[in-house]
Amino acid sequence: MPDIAFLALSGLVIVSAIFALEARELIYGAVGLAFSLIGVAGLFILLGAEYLAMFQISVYVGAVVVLILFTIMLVRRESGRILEEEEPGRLGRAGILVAGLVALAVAGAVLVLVPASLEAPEFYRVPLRELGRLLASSYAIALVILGLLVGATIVGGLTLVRVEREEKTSGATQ
Amino acid sequence: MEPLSSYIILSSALLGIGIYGLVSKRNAIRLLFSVELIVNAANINFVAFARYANPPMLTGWNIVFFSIAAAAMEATVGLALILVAFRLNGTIDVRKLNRLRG
Amino acid sequence: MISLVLRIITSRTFLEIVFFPGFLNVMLSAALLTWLERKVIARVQLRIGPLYAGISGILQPIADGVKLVFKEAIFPELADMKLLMLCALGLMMLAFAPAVVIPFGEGFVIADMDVGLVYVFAVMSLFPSVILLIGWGSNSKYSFLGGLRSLFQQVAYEIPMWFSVLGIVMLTGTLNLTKIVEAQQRLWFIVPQVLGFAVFFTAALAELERTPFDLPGAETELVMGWMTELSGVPFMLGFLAMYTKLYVMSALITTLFLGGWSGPGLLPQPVWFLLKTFLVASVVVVIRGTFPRVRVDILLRAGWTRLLLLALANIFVTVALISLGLDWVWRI
Amino acid sequence: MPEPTSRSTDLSNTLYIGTGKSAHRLPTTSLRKSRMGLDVWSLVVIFEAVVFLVAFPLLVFGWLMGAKGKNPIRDAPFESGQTHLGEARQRYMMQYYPYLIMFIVFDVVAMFLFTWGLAFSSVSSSQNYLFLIFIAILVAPLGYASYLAGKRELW
Repeated sequence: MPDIAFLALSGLVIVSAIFALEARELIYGAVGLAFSLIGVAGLFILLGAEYLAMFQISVYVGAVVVLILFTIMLVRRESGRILEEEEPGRLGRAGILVAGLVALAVAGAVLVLVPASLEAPEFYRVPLRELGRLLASSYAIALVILGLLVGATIVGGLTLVRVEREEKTSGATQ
Repeated sequence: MEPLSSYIILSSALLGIGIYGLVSKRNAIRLLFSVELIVNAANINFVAFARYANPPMLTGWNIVFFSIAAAAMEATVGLALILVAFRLNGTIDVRKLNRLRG
Repeated sequence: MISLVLRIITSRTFLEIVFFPGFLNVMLSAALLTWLERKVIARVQLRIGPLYAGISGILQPIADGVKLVFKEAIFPELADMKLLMLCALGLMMLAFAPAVVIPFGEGFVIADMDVGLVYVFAVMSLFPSVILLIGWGSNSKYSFLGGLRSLFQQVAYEIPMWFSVLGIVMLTGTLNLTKIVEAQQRLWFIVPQVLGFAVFFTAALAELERTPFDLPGAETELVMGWMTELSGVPFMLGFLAMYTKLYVMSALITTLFLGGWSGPGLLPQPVWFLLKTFLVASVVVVIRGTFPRVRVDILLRAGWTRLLLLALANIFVTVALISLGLDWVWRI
Repeated sequence: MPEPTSRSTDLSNTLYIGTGKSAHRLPTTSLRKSRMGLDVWSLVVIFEAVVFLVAFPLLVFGWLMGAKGKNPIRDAPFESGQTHLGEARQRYMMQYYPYLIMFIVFDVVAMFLFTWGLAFSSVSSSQNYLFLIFIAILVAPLGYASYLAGKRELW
């Protein structure tokens, strides 16, 4: 049973990741990305990290993908065609080559370095309370830094998107 | 229960796809997709290794917490940057965004 | 082989999934809610409402469904037909998904999961993107504007909603909805969490695109909002999805704040639960009959400032409650 | 009032037999057998499959039954009876972009706060104050954003 689930989820992740990069319309690409991220959340569930999977879905699929979709809808020419000037061919082949080499190298290195048989318990769910307790005690500094990051993101993002009155373009408002 | 190696192979494949996108795509939003895929490949590895330790380590999960949070912030600012670049230049093709002045 | 199929079909799990807490229950309740809404609104406006199909028109939803199935699905030119169909299907599946974790009675729950509450919110957070895609794919101004409004509205009210239930999570120390109901055996959460309840209910109205927050589907401005260009079966799925969402949201309010299945032992637990749920749903419907609509910028600003601040205040109230040592009431 | 469920780390769902107060719980091993060896997430998947198996044939059926054919007037986007003008997918509502940014940020914050809420009674009060300060810090950027979004013409 978990075998089927794992195979199906990994197939979903890989196929929709490729679709996200190769789909002609950028909107479809974003949908593909959403499915890929949902697949990753499914893998988290298989690994026993349910809360993390929910975190992944609500933050990535529920928030980041929405922002991506909205930005794609803003970043277009009036003609309705998505801005996309791909040139397949040399660059694509080079990309495949580089990516394959890197992936092989990483997989090989990790597989060689990791002991072949790890004794993992068959069933395991992350104890939720323990997660929160750790976050509040051992990771307190990380949490404070996260708070700073949050503040910086808000202020930075708002300042970036803000348009001064004189240089605002016709399409950008309303 | 899957062996750990299958998760590693999967995440390496995802990493490969992400790097392929980074190398060969020219649209800034697609580059952002690639970055997200790479981050997710790393997250899969974190969770898998945390799960396969005996006893399972919560550290891996906590790191993924912060990783997802940081990636979300990164995507937010990245998209805002793309929007500004589009507004100033009328394109989000990274080859054409080679002016350093606003 | 046949005996195996028979055993699966007659197993309790399968029956639960297909019939009572599962699919048919949710679908029929959503259909009943469409009838209830038309009837209640009609009474508010001194009309009679559906009358002819069945006793006082109770079979009207079924008649509507049959009609819509046989109608042609018209898609405007340049509209993305495949995307629209896929989104209608996805909307339906998303709307049904939270019903899995809601306990309709002691043991009447399909998946009693430990992260139930967060699961519901995670599923709910997927709605805006699907609706935005429908608005985009329709290639119609009304649809697109409706989709954008829906996106901003749901996004703005999701956060206060999450923050408003944090008090309950702090009091019970669990995200499991069954355990949250069990914690309310002595006192319902609407009493200590009245602020949270107010925020949650308001946010739920906005999430459901209900009056006074029905801007995405404002008939007088946007015809039908993002559903303008849907017709035939896709329209039926979208419409059913919205009413399913109403049902599920009412059930969630019942579970979280109104004690879930608990009630005097005169009636079975699921009956109590359904009674409370339909009561909440009819309050939502009556509100539609009485309130005017708000403006979009006021809506967004109110969501992000007033409601969020109220939700944060609720958290501090809960902290005070626990510091005073009053949380023994809800310890399981 | 039922007794607290044992917080088992493995399969943490419990099965109730009967509906009344006298319900007794089975240990997790027999639970798995009676649920046909399925855990909660498989049940979610099966439920969604049931929804799909009802909705998808309906779509196909409706597509088969409905009339087909092209008609430029009927296929035009609905604009209250007028001839449709211009592009449908224009760039509206740029004004509210900051709210989206706020949403992502607060989404993350909310999920962190849920873990804190779960652990609230089991961590010391000084660590709880850390989180309360964390919340309080976030009010300032929130105010900044709502101030900016209120000034319509700047966006």
